[in-house]
Amino acid sequence: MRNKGRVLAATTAVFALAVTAACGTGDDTPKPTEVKPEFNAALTAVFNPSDKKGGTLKMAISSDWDSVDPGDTYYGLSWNLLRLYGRSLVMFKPAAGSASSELVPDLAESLGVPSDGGKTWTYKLRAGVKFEDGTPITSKDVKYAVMRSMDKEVLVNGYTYFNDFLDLEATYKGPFKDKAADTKAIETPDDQTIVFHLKQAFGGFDYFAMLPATVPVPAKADTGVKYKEHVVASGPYMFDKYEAGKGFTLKRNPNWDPATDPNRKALPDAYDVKIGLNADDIDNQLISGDLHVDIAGTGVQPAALPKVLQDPALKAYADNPAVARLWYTSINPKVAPLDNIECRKAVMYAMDRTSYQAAFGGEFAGGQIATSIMPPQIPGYAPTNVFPAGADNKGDVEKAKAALTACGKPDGFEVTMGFRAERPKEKATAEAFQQALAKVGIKVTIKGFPVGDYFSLYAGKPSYRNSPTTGLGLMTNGWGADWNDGYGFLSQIVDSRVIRDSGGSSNLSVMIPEVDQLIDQALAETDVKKREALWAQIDKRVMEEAVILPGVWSKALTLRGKGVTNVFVNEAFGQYDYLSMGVAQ
Amino acid sequence: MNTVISPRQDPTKTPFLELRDLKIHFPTDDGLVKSVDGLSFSLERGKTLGIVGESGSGKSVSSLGILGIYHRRNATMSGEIWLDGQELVSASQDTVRGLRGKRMAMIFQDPLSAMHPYYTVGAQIIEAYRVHNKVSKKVARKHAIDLLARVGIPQPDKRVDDYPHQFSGGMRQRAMIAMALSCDPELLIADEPTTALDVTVQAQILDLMRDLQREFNSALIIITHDLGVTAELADDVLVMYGGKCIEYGTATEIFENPEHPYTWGLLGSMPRLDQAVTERLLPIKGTPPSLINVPPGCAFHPRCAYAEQTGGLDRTVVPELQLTGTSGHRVRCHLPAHTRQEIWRNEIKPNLEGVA
Amino acid sequence: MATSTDTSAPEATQAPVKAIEGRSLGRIAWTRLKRDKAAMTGGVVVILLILMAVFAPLIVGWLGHPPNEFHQDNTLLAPELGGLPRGDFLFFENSGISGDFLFGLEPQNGRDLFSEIVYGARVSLLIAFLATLVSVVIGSTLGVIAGFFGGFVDTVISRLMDIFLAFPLLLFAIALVGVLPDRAFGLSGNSLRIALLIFIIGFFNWPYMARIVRGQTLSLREREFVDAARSLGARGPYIIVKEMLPNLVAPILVYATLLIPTNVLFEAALSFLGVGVQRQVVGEPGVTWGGLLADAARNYTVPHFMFFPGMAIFITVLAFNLFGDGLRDALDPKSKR
Amino acid sequence: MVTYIIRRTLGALLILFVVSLATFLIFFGLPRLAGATPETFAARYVGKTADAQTQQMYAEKLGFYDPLYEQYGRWIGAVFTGTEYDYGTGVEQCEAPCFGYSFRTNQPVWEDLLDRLPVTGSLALGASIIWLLTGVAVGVLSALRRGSFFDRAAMTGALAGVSLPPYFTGLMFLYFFSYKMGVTAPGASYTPFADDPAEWAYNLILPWITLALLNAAAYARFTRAGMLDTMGEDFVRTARAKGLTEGVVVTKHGLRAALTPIITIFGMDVGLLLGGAILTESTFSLKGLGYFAIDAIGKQDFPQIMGVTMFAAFFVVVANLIVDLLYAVVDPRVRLS
Repeated sequence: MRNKGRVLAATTAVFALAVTAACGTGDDTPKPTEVKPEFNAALTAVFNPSDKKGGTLKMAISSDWDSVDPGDTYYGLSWNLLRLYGRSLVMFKPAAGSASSELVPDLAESLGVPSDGGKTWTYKLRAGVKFEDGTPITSKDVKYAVMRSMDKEVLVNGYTYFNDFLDLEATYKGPFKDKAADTKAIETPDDQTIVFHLKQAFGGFDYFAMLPATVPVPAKADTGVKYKEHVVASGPYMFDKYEAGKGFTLKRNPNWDPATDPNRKALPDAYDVKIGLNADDIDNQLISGDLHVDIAGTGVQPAALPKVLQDPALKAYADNPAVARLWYTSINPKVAPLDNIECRKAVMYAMDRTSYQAAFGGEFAGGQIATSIMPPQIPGYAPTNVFPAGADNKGDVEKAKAALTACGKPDGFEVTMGFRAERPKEKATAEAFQQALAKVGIKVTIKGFPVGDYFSLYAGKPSYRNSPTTGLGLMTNGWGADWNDGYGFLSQIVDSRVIRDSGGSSNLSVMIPEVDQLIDQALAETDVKKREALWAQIDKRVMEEAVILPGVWSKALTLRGKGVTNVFVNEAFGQYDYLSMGVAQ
Repeated sequence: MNTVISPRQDPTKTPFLELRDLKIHFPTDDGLVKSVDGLSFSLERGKTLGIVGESGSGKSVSSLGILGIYHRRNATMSGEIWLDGQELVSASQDTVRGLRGKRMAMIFQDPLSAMHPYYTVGAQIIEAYRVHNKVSKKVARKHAIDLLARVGIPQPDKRVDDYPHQFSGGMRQRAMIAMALSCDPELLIADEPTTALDVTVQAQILDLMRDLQREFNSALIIITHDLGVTAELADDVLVMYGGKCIEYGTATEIFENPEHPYTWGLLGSMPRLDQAVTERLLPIKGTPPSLINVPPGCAFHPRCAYAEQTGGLDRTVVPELQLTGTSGHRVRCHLPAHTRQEIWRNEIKPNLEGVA
Repeated sequence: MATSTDTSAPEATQAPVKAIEGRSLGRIAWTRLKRDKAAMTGGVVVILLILMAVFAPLIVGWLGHPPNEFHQDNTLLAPELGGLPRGDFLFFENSGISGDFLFGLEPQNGRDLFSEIVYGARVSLLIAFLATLVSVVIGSTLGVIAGFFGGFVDTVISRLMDIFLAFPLLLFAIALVGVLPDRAFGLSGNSLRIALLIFIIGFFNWPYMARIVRGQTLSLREREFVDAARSLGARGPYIIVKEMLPNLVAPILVYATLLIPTNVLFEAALSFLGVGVQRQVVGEPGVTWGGLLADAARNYTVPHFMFFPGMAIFITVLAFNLFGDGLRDALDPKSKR
Repeated sequence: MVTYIIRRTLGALLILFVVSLATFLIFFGLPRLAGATPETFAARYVGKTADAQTQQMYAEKLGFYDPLYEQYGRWIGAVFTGTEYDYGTGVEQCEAPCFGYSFRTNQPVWEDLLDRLPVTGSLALGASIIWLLTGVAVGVLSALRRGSFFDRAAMTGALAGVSLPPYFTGLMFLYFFSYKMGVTAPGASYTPFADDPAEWAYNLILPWITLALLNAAAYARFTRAGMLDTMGEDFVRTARAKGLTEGVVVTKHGLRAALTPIITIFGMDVGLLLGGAILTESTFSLKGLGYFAIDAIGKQDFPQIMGVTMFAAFFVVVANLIVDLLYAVVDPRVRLS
């Protein structure tokens, strides 16, 4: 029955609704009020708002993400999803449009209270919040959660913000090495209060408090890397079944009290998450209504793309959200002749931006042609275009040639470009570079590297990328904001101090002392407006150095599952807000 | 076309087996292979016919033709085969199949390859019996054991469950004979029954076949390249060369008064126990003809030492199989009868018998 | 069975017989081969493919566009469809097939698929031929040694073959290409990659060749002329080179011809899995049919993109198979199947 | 018999040992020669943000500083005697056969492999049944009607079948049956048979047919050749001379003998397939052992690579053994000694 429904629906979307209603899974009976679907209807507003509880929300993804352990995950989709079962101190407001950029207290009563000029941050926990087993959540559970997440030897995935900013003792080992380990960098004067002490002032600490690492973990339930097999819930849902790499189900957490949680609607009775479905199959199931959400949130596959774009009935169920992610190319100033800024400028001018966009799948699936580093949805974004690539964005050959002459290489030069071999879009990008730069005589040799080794061994390792023999002048790269703010987006890719000889850094080409200084300035700045202006200035300064060639600001063509209520895109994640969706009853 | 029948056949009676101008041709990529090209003979029950010739002379093909193993799809057959008043060439395949194994059976050369390696000897005999006799497996098995005993296999109740490869060469041939005899056939064709065996075993098998033929009163055709075997068993002898009969007569006639140079050659290469090896073998020069490119005229002329004496006929005209003498002896040769007889008497015979 | 004539008899002197036997094995084989329409068709296609590879620049200059050139004009590609080519041809929807682009365009970058197919023949055939050569050299050397000397040597080589056949070869090939250094043996970039692919493909196929040659050698070893040579005091190497090798040429030739299509498929599979030759330098097309198919796999809704590279592989492999089968039948009529 | 099995088992273990050693050297030794250090190995498994110190600690934890033979010894020791695994807050006993824990996901490799086995097993089962039945049937009919229109059509088709790369046919199937007609699943999301047999088959039908097509063609050729050989055997002539009906002659005598080598090849093919059908699984994104292997190699997850290679080699070796034992059952002439 289900297959027939799916197949038919996939073929003709017009019939899809009727078929799904007729032979769907039974729990989506006809809706009392039809909401007319429209393209981008969930982009800035809530589509099909509802407060009806019940039903099972069905989600799927084609490949697994790092972990469901809040202390060991670095995927946006995972941060989006884990809010169902975990509560961090602070969260982005689950609201449509730009309202979602606002931080609101979650486990904490209010946003952090800075003292000591921004070096100390204090949070008070809400009263009456309990774990799934009924144990009250205390500030010690939060402290333990942060401490364990800092042990990168066991929980390898994720960020090192706390490691880098907390004023940790030199001898601090972490709870896995030493069960009795403790630090004065985090204090818990009472069960409701938690105090963070930083090495340096940091105005944006609330963003850290938003990180899933602050989701409380009861120390006695912690099983290290195996904790993901049974995460202890603090949110409205708890794990029912968990099968590594295959999926899990969530059911209601009886010890979650809505009175303590103003942000969560908790509409469905259960969530069914399937991992490892075929990506094209997921698209088809979304179209037919067998599935509600593609958790990946990266948009439909190339197979479904033309279908969705051409068919108005299908397109009405699609949104085209922007993701705070930049696909770009690092121009390495340590490799001759790119050590000469004029030669770098030649690359900037010569590159055909439309073919960059095409490589990523065009306007809808790829994104908008980027003219600077920070995506527009980051607060403080100021439109700039330091190196306009001609009127039609297809490259400015005249200016490029002029730059080449200024560089002393009027006939061009040879350069090697690295990319991640398993990523077809980056491969296409590298080929686009070959094409575009050949027009001005720059001969590009492209070289694919394994994804797993790209940053650790090749492009990310200075000794490799800067070597005269193996040097990589151009390197494809991509960066998504950890959160939508200048620091969250820029710090890891423009601060020269994150570059390590051991490799692994995402900053491959930006080494500007002035920028490092500006970053320090921005960090200490507590005034939001001034801080945002500083980040914009940094963006422009890096662009002027011609060490980053921005490609596209990412967009995705995503499908809203049929029979889903209360859908909207959460700008903080650039995905549908998984916390707020419900199932039509 | 005159009928060619056995010298001992009463022309007024219908013979038990009679072939009339049998032709078996195989179309191949390289041309038409005329394996059997107009063969005629007859045979009565209780009598033995020896068909002699080198490999590729068409002797095996003719016997398989009698059994009806060739059919329209892989060969063109013409002529007539009469078995006890029934014509087989024009009969339906199913009719012939019903006769095969039941009224006419065959003993093959090299029993190791002729028996299925995956089935026990017993199973293969039982299968042969049960095709034509609706009996239970148990009865058939007993019959198989009896047969094995009759052909002289010790402990037949045990050996019946052995596989062919577990038998010795002679035993396998006995088992093969047992299989052929399973339905008491009236016509038994043995194709080189002793070639693969060593001399002492050969003699045993030949004795066995003679005994069995007497017992069953069947007509027996022995196909061999070895005139010695024929001498032991046959009443009549038919010599084949290039798909045709070139000499046909009673065994006595063929051995005493052979008239075809090829037959002389065969006699010359016949091993005799009373002569030393180097002396007794007078091999025929050259190789048997290709059945696609049969030499024009007399097929034997390229190898014939007397070809010049035919006045050129040897290369142009195919000689007829003509009666010679009075005892139904027939020869296919351009040489005048008296010349042949003279050569035999004066040149060949002394050479074969004398101590040179 | 009915045609069996004993051709090894030494006294064959008569004229008609001699006429048949006098022809050399090669002549007979050629006569048979000429009659085999399928094999001849295969052979002609093989020759055409080789010509296509050799004269790729000419053909592309005449009928196509430079193989790496992008054609991203909005008149050719539809940005509103995510960069699919405009224009249908027969069942090839969104192919952009036209007189200008015979096989249509690649989605997104608009490269001329015809040119890529033509150039793809170069890599495919080069690797297939040379890898076969490697297999033949290793395989027949070890095969002859194993078959001729027998005993301990044979056991060791046969075991080695067993072990090789137990390996998940594709995995190893992928792994080996993966740890490829930037430059080695004075080669770098694609030349090094091609050399490595030739070596890997050739190296992993030798046991099949060795098995056949070993079997042939074993049976030859028992033949009279080898005994004769040996009784005349000839030594191992002499017998191998002078007596055995001429008799091994036919089977080696046949199986080498049949190994070529296998290697075409192997190379295409590696390229399909993303470890084949890459497009590295502008003007040096590193395009492969398998690589095109891998790209097409992500765009399987535009059939022309997978159809043409797939057919190129198919036709090449089929042509070699037809020719190889015919050659085998011609050289060894007994194995006619 | 018993000594034979023991001897063969020891031989199989030796082969597995050599395969494991070769795998280890290719994935661990070769990169070392190419300049990789313990830290660079570790860098693959720690997060992007890890500093040099973390890399060192991780390299220490995974034992990358130990000499290669020690690392190999540890690996093989774990396979036979199990090992302990420190997951942060405690130690878990990993029972033999322990293939260790993935460096990336920390999942026990053995469990991962057992997880993937049903996927590949389902693929192999369905496909092998299809290709065996169709291949043998077509081969037998072709042999019996040698030279007929059916024979020529079937053999041309079979030659085409073996010349088609499975990823090409797979993609074309996906385009027509899934995308255009919507009658099959797009790619394969595996559903366990026990959960929903219809869904299981629905998802696997295209991979089955793709894989079966290739092999059915090869089997048709084998079977036809085998049948032609056996139908020309003396024992078939004997069977006819007994007066058996043609049906009995063909099936009981001809086919019985012709099937024996087919069974051998079939056993080997299924063994090989159980290690993962890399190309078919990649084409349909079917997450079986082949896909797992490619993924493991791409991510350089050493314990997974070792595990899946050994798994694959194990199936080949076992299939080999079973085939030989089976041969002795089928063919009474074969003695195991």
